[in-house]
Amino acid sequence: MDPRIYNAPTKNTWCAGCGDFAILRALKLALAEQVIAPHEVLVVSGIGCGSKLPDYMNVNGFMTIHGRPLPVATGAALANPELKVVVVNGDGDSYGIGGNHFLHTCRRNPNITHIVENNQVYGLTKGQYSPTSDKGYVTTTSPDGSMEMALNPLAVALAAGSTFVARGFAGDPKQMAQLIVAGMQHNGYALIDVLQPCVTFNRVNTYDWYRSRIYKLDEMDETYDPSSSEAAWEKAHEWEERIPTGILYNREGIPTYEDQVIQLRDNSPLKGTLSLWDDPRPEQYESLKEQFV
Amino acid sequence: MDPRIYNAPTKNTWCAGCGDFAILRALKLALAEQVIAPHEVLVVSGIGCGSKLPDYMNVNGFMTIHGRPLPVATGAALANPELKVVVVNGDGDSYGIGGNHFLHTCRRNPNITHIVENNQVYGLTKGQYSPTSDKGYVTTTSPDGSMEMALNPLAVALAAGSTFVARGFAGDPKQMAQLIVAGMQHNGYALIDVLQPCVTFNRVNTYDWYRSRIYKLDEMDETYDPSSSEAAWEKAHEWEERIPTGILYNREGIPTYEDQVIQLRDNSPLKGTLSLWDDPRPEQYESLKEQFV
Amino acid sequence: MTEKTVNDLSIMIGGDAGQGVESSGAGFCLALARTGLQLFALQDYRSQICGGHNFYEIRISDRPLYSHREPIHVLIALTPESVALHLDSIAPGGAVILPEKFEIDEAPLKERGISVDSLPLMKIAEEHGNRLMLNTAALAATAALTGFPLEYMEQVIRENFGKKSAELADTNVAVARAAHELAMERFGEDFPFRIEPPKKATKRMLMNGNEAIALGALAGGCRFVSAYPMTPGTSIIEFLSALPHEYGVVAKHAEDEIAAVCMALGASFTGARAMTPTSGGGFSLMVEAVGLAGMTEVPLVLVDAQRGGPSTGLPTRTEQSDLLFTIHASQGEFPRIVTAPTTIEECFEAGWRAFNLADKYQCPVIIMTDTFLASSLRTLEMDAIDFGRVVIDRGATVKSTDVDGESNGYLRFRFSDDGISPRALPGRGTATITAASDEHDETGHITEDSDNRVRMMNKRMQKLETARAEMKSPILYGPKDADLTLVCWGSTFGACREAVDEINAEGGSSANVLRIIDLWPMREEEVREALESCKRRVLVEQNYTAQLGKLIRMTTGIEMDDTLTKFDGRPFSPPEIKQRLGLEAGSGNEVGPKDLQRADQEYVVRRLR
Amino acid sequence: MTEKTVNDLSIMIGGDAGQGVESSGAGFCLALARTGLQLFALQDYRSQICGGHNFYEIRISDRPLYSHREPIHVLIALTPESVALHLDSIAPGGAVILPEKFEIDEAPLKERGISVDSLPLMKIAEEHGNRLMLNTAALAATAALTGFPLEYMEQVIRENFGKKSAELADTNVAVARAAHELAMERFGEDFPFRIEPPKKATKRMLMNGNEAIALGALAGGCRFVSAYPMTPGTSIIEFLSALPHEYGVVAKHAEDEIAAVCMALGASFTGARAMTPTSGGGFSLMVEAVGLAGMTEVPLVLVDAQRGGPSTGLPTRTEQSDLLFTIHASQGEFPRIVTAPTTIEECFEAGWRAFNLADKYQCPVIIMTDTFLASSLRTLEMDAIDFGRVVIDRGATVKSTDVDGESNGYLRFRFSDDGISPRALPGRGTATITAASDEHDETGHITEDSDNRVRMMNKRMQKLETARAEMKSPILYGPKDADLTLVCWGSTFGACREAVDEINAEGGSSANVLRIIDLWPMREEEVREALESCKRRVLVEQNYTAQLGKLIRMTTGIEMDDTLTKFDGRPFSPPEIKQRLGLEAGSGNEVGPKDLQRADQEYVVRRLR
Ligand SMILES: Cc1ncc(C[n+]2csc(CCOP(=O)(O)OP(=O)(O)O)c2C)c(N)n1
Ligand SMILES: Cc1ncc(C[n+]2csc(CCOP(=O)(O)OP(=O)(O)O)c2C)c(N)n1
Ligand code: SF4
Ligand code: SF4
Ligand SMILES: [Mg+2]
Ligand SMILES: [Mg+2]
Repeated sequence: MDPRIYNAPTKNTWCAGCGDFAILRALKLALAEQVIAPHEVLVVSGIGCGSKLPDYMNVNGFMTIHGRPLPVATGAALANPELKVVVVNGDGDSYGIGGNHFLHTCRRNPNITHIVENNQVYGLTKGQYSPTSDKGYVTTTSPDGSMEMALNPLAVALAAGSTFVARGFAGDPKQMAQLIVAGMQHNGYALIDVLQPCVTFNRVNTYDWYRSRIYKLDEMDETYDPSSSEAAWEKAHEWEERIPTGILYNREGIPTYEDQVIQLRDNSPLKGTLSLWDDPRPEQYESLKEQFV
Repeated sequence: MDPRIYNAPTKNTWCAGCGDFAILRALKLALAEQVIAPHEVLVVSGIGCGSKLPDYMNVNGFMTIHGRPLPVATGAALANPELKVVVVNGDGDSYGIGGNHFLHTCRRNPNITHIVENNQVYGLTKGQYSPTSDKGYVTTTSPDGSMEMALNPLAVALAAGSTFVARGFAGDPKQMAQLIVAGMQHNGYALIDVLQPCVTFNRVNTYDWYRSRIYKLDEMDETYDPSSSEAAWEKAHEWEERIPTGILYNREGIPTYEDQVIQLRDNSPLKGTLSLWDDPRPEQYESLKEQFV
Repeated sequence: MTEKTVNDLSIMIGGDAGQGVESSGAGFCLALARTGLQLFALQDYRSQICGGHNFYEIRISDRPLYSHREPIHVLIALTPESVALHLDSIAPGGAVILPEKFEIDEAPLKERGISVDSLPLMKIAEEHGNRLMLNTAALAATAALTGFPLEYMEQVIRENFGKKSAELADTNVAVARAAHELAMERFGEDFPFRIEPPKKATKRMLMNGNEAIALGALAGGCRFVSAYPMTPGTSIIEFLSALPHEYGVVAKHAEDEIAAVCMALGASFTGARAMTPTSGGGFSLMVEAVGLAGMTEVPLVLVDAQRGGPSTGLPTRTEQSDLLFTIHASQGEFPRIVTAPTTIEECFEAGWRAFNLADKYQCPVIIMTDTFLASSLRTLEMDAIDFGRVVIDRGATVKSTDVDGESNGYLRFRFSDDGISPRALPGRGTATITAASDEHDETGHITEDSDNRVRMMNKRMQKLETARAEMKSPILYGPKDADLTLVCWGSTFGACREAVDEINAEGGSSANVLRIIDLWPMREEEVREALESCKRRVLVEQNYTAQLGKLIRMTTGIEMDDTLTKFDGRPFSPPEIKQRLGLEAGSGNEVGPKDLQRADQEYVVRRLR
Repeated sequence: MTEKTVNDLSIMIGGDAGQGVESSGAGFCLALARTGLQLFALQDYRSQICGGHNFYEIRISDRPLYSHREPIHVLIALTPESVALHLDSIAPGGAVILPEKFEIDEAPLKERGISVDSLPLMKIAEEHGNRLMLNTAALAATAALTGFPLEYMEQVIRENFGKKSAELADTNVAVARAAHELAMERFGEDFPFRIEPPKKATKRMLMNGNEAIALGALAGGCRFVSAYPMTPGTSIIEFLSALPHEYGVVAKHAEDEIAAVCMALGASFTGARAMTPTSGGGFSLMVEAVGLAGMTEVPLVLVDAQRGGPSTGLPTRTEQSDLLFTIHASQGEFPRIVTAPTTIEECFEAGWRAFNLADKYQCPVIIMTDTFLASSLRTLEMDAIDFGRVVIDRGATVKSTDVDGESNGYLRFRFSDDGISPRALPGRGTATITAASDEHDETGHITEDSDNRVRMMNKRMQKLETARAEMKSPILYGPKDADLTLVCWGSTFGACREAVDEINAEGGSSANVLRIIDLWPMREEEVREALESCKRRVLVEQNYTAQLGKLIRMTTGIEMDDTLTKFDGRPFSPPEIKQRLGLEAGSGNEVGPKDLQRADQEYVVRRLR
């Protein structure tokens, strides 16, 4: 499929050089490769620079509120399991204000691919530190350097039971596209944390900073076994000197949340609702009254 | 100190046999052992059966709202670092609705001891499943069994950077008291997750269920090294057959959040405020006007 | 005492939490209702699982009941505390049944002609079964006292316990029989308040407001419900979770209320009819997402089952104190609909109607109830829940691929005179749908353009005017011209209705009730007209600040003449309303003074502030 | 054109986000202010970091200014888009400066006597420095055009850039000089709108509302601030975070707004003066904790810097649409205080006064501002920020160990006539303090007792009445008897004030402004009296539903005669108010019609609904 089918007529407002461009491109490539039509996919985002991504695409898009795309996407995925649901949001949105949903989505395992635009900073609000900012990072709200240990999203995802954990880099849209394809093919929740340079506010974690540290897991060690949670745990903790990219963890065979919902087996809430539209069938409820007699 | 000093005249409303009684007792023992006067400690809780604990004690107590005791306690600890701050709340309060604060408190490392009354169920609302309910657990909101992987609070705490992670059991108040003392002596955030049978709503995870599985880490393996995060990660994942209690992880030497706040070095917001009371000293601000000229 | 009162009495069973007061009370209700008697039953409990006084109050009659009411005629006191607490609520000639000898001061009771009988019920329970069956014994004794045939009770016992084991049912029946026998011996047929099953047993349901909302929602096509447990909202998701799988209702207990409302919103975005029930504290957490639904025009049904506030407040008690909050909740301005059913029948209607309103006006719809309405049981005629009456109207939801061919892309937020834009669903046709919480243009894409902003605000807000046309008019109950009009909303209607009926029956002055069901947008002109023609307007509200009064004044300028408020978490009862209006009845149903007017409670009839 | 207007003009610099429009505009302001000129400066930007049109507007005068105002006299258009967007706002005789040749249609400008000059400013910037210095060049050219001496600009450039490197400062100065020289050659002294530094340079500050609130809070003893970034509230925590450590202010950027408000609450519980600033969306998330503060009587100061809603809305734009929300936010009923400063001076006062109110009434205090007030700069007299005037009153906070000896334990929630209970702090004496979000007794322990409930509600709510006595009365600006009274709150006062001054100066009809600063509890009687004596009451609000009007009607029953609302996110300006009142000035400051009344914007003067 031609990825241009996903182009929208809107004007992009990201800063020149922003890592988000590559993420947008990678998502289009990944969808095209899977031959998914624009109306078959729903991209849900929150609020932030990166969360504007759906505005720049021709797909079903829902730009929600700050920190809440995961539960909105979960509702959509449960109501219409035929939609391919992708969440795209920033590190603040995902791990800061949205942290609780992140935690519980990992263990819930809905069929959602979650791409985090992790620029280690709050872009849209002009440069405050984020949960993933490296300790000591100086911003307007951390003039003496941030004092919290940076959140390790991959480690938390593993601890919380995520069945697919990957890391991409905005300097490599091809690899990112592959990760997105793998995430979407994965049955269950897939986290793809993307190192995304913010050229305007993050003068520390730049393209060069990342480039000098990253390596591709699968290239470095062909025997790396992404089904091993121990290996993934270890890799998730590499950061200061060497930063692995690729699929750290991929465990198939675990049922998704949707798989377990008996009501979804040959139906979906959406279908139920749509059929009622023409055919309310009141008599089906009549017997329920007996439990009150 | 005589632990009866912490007794309150209020009437306790927990069900006979509830594990919360032992937690209350353990906390009193731990405070007495440390010779902490009632007015020196602040116990913050949320909402739930277990969160009523401060109502049953003679200490400074703040029963806040569901899921929020950690940030309330953090504010108190930052404003008056002299207070010994303890948080006591249920598993739903702590890991369900309060999950985001849990995640960020771990990496923030304030000087707070956090005791979770983990009965793997929502007690006060009459028995719905909680984040720590074992998968398949049947309740009114999970008639087909809960479909989410149970949250592993110890693993998440480790992943999120907690510097002290322990597990207690409500059948053993002595050990629990020791854990609380250790947690309070620890410089930084200390999580003590307590297996707390709910005799009314949790008919699966009973005293016997726990008793037949738990073992004490330090008794089992005298060489167990709680400063090793790998060891702790491994132990945190033991559950179905064998459940370790004791201190899984204890890493000293990491500065607390308070340690790093320069403004707190020879001052505290509280002291500042109290001194202003008598002596507002307006002239100290005068020079600030120059930055606007 | 020779004169007997038949089928006009209230029975209360009081004890400690954990003594099974509620479940046995509910069982007794079922036994009574099956005979064709009409009931109103109320439970009262504290926010604690064990310990603490609980009671269950059953009012019994031949005619339909709309409220609980004092006095009570039989008090089954499983604890001495029960006697002390309800002493003043017992009618002269009534009875107190004690399950063993308690140390209580019987003099004040005897003085008022109340009999106090301790029967060895605990002994009977232990002999024939076990201590837990005490409440069975007590209710069987009550049946004997009041002349209610034991057979109905036995049937319910067999049903309820038979599910678990036949043996359990047998022992319970044995306990009941023994207690009944003993009590028959003791009481004979002397007791003046009698229960007589009607000749013909009309089949009726026993239902509470939450169940009615859940049934209405189900019949209205609700297929997705997400919630975080919160009393008294929880039982809605619990009921829907327990439905047979065939109904296809997906129920999700979420990690918190923010997730709950967002999941419902996401499900609704795809086209499913979705709901999220909660109580005030949970609603507080949903506020931001309510604004998201307003801005992105996603239909969303919420239930706020109010309880005693502020904050955690009185978690198991009743109050109507969230009205102005729900109407104004969330930053900025957007249309929403707030409706408050006043009866269980109206709860059912609200359950399905809310989805039609949400779909037609593409906005949040909030159903407001309270602990009293949500959890009190009433006997309902079988056709009060009429699934055939349920209408499913999805408004401007576009069914198929109608919009696929639209040039320039599909305009999800197309400007229109009534403010409503045809809504296509994602994934159902080839059109793609974009929605944003930022201000957006007709396609849904973000824009800060000033002209577009003004037009979009006008479009969205116009929906409120369009909706106003189909909002319910205020309803007057009682004679058209009356000396006194009680103005109310929500559950207080039941007590107002009975109070007014009695006032009118007693002659002297006349009264009626004006109730407003659709509170936002309100039929302001009609409310104004209705109120302007009233002689004396008295607001009756279960809150402190008289919120409906404020709302009426804000929208119509009209001020009430008097205000009756109550905010101790206990529901209004008809005698209390009459007493506070200075219109006590001269009937035999008099009550002790302390029950209605405690000196220190300062239930002043206040001017509206 | 020979007649010159001196020191009465507006300059606008417009360009793309990322072109440094704001920082250079602010630098130019500083240069102007230092000469003793009075300024009002406004920035306008979109919710995006790069791309998209931005502008900075500076109004310059000899006398104090309270609003921005159209028309503008000089437009520095860094992009062609800037010309297109502001075409209609330029005064006849004004000038447009272009930094290179743009493809624009100059005819409509020329028609209205506006000169359009493209100077090779980009070339100059590149030759003497680099492209980023274009705005320096443009402002230097503007200085030349208007006769403003370059030396003041140079000084500011040296200060601003000198911090980074002396070389950078030098190049910028070189760019400025070259541009100035070129422009002097081109323009000479022909331009009719001149800037002349006053003879005596009065020292003044340039400050915005957020800075004033932060300074007020600091002087008022605020030592703890927690927040989650949200425009336009963020700069308050940023300002306090940047203070030298000696001030001892602990500032915590939290994981979300729920944590932020809870941290402030926890800090305040221990006795620290604590604040949490946010905007409407963040406030939505704080709602539940606001109720917690209300119930547990913990002093808490919040700032809601409103922006365009609903939901994410217009994140960088101004609106006053949270009023009824903040007054009614959270389930249940409890006292709170809502105050909305109308000027930057009042922001300073609100900053410290809020803490006194919070301590005295032991309740949440919400300061409401909006984007316009929070971020517009104005020149302030040095004594407008008077730290000596700041009072610290901790109310009934008990200082020492006064309560240690209390028998029966310390009664944190002691019943009292005014509703206020002496508040001891945990850990400061030997008394232990208990607080609960559940209903509680005087000791703070949980109880569901009915009598206690009623007394506690009365006690808490009484605080609102006690507080009302010290709330600010409504303030009338202008002549006492006037044909027309503008009624407003918050930042719209600035534009109303100037509009009224002009109407009165022009003769014909007379006008005044009634502003209400303390909105909850309101001095209702005084508001009623003030309004009753008005001839024609016109509400001016920056929202859709006229919320102050609703509030006034709710509390006083009074309805406005007319309502001017505006909800496109752009602030009211004095000419717009006059124009919409049908009172356009006949002065030289006329503006094009499109700027004030766009046909499709439907700025109808509506009856209040
Ligand atoms: C409830 C709420 N709080 C705060 C904000 C303000 N806000 C908008 S985006 C943002 C953070 C952006 O950071 P991130 O999610 O990392 O996205 P980025 O801009 O870096 O891509 C914040 C705090 C908001 N919109 N809503
Ligand atoms: C915002 C909010 N949502 C829901 C509730 C209702 N609620 C009270 S306690 C509770 C859960 C209790 O579970 P847990 O925290 O595990 O404590 P436990 O009762 O088991 O000790 C809930 C959901 C509430 N009080 N506030
Ligand atoms: S501010 Fe940073 S994250 Fe935002 S668009 Fe610019 S470069 Fe990208
Ligand atoms: S319900 Fe469970 S947790 Fe609550 S008091 Fe009873 S036993 Fe304890
Ligand atoms: Mg970011
Ligand atoms: Mg629990």
